[in-house]
Amino acid sequence: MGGSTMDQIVQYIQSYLNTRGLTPGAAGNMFWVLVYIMLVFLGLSVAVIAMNWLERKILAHMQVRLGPMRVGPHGLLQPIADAIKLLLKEDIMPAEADSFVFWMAPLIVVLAAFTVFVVVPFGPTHAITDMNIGILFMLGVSSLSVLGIVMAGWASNSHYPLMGALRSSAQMVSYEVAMGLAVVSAILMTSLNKDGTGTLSMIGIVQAQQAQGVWFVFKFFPLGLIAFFIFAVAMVAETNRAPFDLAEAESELTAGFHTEYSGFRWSLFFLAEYSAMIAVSSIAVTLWLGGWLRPFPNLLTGPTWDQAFSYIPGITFLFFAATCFYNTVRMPKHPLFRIQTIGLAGFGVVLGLIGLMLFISGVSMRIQDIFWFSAKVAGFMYLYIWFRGTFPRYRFDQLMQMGWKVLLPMGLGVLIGTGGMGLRSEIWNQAVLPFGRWIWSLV
Amino acid sequence: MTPVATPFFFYLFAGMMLIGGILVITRKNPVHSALALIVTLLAQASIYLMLYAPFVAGVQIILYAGGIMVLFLFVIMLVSIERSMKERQFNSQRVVGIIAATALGGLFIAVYSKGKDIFPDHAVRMTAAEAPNVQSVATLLFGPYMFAFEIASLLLLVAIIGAVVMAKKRI
Amino acid sequence: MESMLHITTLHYLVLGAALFLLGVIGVLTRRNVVIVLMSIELILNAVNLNLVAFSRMSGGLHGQVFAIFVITDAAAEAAVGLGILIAFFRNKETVNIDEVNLLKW
Amino acid sequence: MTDPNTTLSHLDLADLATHEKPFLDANELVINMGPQHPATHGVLRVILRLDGEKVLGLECVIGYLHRGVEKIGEHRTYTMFNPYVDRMDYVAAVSNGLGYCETVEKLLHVEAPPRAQHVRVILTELNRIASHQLWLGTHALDIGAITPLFYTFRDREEILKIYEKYCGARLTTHAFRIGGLQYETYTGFEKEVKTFLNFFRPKIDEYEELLTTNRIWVERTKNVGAISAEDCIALGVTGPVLRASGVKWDLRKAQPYANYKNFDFGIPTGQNGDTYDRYLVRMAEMRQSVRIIEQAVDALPEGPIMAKVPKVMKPPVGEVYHSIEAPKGELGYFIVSDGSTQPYRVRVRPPSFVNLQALDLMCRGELVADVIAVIGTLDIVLGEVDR
Repeated sequence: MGGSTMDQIVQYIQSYLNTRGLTPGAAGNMFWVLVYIMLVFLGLSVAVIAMNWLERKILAHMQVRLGPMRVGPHGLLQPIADAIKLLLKEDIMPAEADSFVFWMAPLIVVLAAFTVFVVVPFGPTHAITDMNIGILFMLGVSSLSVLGIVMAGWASNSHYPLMGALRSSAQMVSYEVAMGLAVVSAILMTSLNKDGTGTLSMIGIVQAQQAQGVWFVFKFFPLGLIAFFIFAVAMVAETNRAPFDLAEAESELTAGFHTEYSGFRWSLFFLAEYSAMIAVSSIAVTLWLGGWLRPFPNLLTGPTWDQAFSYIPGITFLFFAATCFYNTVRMPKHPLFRIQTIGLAGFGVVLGLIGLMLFISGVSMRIQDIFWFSAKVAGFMYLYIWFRGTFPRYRFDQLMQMGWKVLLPMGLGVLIGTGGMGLRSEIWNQAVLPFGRWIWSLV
Repeated sequence: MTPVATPFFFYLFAGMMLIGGILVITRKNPVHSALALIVTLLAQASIYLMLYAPFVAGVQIILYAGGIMVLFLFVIMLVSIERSMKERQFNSQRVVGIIAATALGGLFIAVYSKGKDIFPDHAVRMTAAEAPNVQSVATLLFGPYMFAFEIASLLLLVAIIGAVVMAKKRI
Repeated sequence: MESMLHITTLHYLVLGAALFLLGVIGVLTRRNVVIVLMSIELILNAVNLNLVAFSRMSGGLHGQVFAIFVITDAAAEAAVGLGILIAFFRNKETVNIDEVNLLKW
Repeated sequence: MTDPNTTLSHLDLADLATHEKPFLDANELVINMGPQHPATHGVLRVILRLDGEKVLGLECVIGYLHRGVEKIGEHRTYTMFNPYVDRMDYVAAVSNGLGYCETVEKLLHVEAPPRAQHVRVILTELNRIASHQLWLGTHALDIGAITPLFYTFRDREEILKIYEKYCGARLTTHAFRIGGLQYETYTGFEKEVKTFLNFFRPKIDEYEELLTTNRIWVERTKNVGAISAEDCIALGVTGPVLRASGVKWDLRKAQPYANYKNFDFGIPTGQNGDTYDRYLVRMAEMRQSVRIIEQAVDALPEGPIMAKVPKVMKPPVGEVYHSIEAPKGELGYFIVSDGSTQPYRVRVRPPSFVNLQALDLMCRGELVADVIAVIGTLDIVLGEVDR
């Protein structure tokens, strides 16, 4: 009996592998759903840690300094040291705070930030699930994080957090409108096929780009580009990052809504901020930059090009490994640096092995989608850091003006323009030509 | 993509909704009430999903939980709630109100127990709702209900203007 | 017990009725305007639940479309209601609904 | 929202009671900014009365850094007091020393030799650049641009290196002595200063590239904290703040001291008196300082560096007021001598303290974020405000 149960379980697990082209959620296979959730969670945590280190290093190099150099070679272990520090720190709760709400707020923010990854498509089958309302779900759940921020600000029972929360909620609610309009114009583009039905499903959107043979950012040039620009601005505002970081404007409100938070709870906010950044970047990548599609999927077709592009992930990792080895050689030749040098070399070896693994044809075919998706998201992450290094901060009224008086009309215009371009033959045949004929008949 | 363990999730979300609803009307602090209402709304969104109405569920989350409730919280923070929290929470007609509500509840029970046979006895029918929900809703919304849709947009415009006129100090 | 495990339309209707009652009790008994407005939201949600359940029962999507209209209406109601609340609070410095009696004869 | 008044002391409550409260406006919010706040440049405490985010009025509470510098002056000899003045405006210590030394020299009726005068001008103008750099970095940081801070600190380091080589100290230099200089310039001083000038000139363009045409920077600073020339004069505001309002008043030209009259330089002015103009004026001042230093280095005369000053200074009975153009405005010293070795009274007219009085006027009707910008643009140093 036990053996047959075992067999059933194994069969259940294997049954998913036979369903080609379905996400585990769509196939309804609980085991693989859990595996995917674990993988996404793990990948996201690694991404946040890497992002933490990269932001410090890149920002530091933009600002003519070195950034973390002490913990591990080139500060590679700094995020881990920070995490340990934050976990060990005292968790302070203000005496007059509303303890339950204070306790709940970071959880809600983190939950909202992580839940959106349920529908993010890292590949045609590499998503936890594919929902009919995918993009709506993403926007909806990410808009829930504003609740956590408001709760945090209110529960702290202090003026600066309250003002930060009010600013933040007003900002997020108003930029959601512009964001939504930009998203709608991209969704409208998905409906430009033979049967005329679009889709809200994240996977469907990427497949529509594949079918139409163009990334939506280049579609109806420059309409797609403008919509993308609106979204790119709104998403920076949505995640409260510079130059829209008024909610946590250090010089004005000390730290905004999380002024009173410390230790682990604070680190939850930090985690949520970074995963929200990754989440909105994923939306942008999915909607406009072709999601998991490699560059030029329609132009450079054929097995040769497929083969060539499948080498790129491996080459990238080998390049990282080579960078590590180069810096290993450049390390100071002092006994005190011996451990760091060995560590850096070890890191390089690990990266190199990953790179070599990616050359195995089976692996490279499976990993490609994820690689291209992550590479595009990484580009957005660099953009975030770049913004932070370059721009001063907007003032609140200017921010609102930008949202309501610039982005919103632009979004409406793009939406109308996209609709008009999509229906241009119908408009020409059914409105302009008859009207012209009518005028002609009058003459 | 059929729902799994329907009874379990139904009772779970129904319980969340009812507990949330009770908390909404009993809490002293409006912020707590608002949070309880959010729990209710999210649980209701899940129930919409079980009823094969994903688009309504999405709208519920994005509009209700993400929009209207933020507005509520915003206003609660603008008005000072300190004083109202110290005051009596229920008004003088509370007894009459509860009696009236109980009578209404009795009416509901009577109607539902008399007429339970007209509802399908077992699990609800599988229907065309399995088809892509968003597209079908859109076809209805921009087809037969076009006029209602436009009226709704007009209503929203009126509401925007009304809210601005009401809340602005000097126009 | 059997009827407990088969979720029928009636279950949803009873849930909706219960939510409706909670909303009615809130509207009738609370003094805080904010909570009264939230109770109205509860009532609207109860109606929505019924609409969607009926739509599921009948197999069409008309109920869902109506639910969307109701949500739109709720948004408009909340905006205007909260606007009135702010105007009221600015004039009287209270959120007590019993003191909204200027038009009372 | 808790009662806003609970955060204030009884002193502030009494003060606030005198303010007229708008009729039935429940939205007034009093918040306390500082003394521990990242944007108040030290220990300034500002009590803001807000309507939403709009500033109805504000009050500065100062004195958290009071050390009694003026009183200390009465118990030290003239020579011993010299290092103390460095501790007032610690980012422009050299200017403070120049003002004090020249005041005492005026009292003693001595004049420093020309070489000393030239070196003084070089060091003081370098100090002006350093002070403006620090202002630029922190001001930009307050407005949210974090990068200029590191650029300015990188370049300010070069100036501090020159100071360190000249007198051994970087910040509180004590570079000058009454009657001249204690140290002859080190070998290669002129060359290093010139190297610095050549290094620094493109750096100003770099700062300007980051900010001057940056849309957000312009939006954040234009028409923010504007103050008219009349108001400036009525409040006694001096320095770049006054010049940005369009008044061409610079003590280096108006009442030439040291040997500024030998140098050719312009006085940059603005028109609107807003934060952006003050930014432009200070940037232009850095360029002018470079010009002055260049001329001074080229014309550096040979000769003694110290005038004949008695070992024990006993100035004649009398009083003297002398002021110089410090980076932040008019820095004046009023010294009363009773003929003994110690001054009878030392009174300092610090530019930061006087300029700070304009904060309330400049911030009314602006938003909270602008208060930060205005505090930054006033370029206050709390060591000087509180003394």
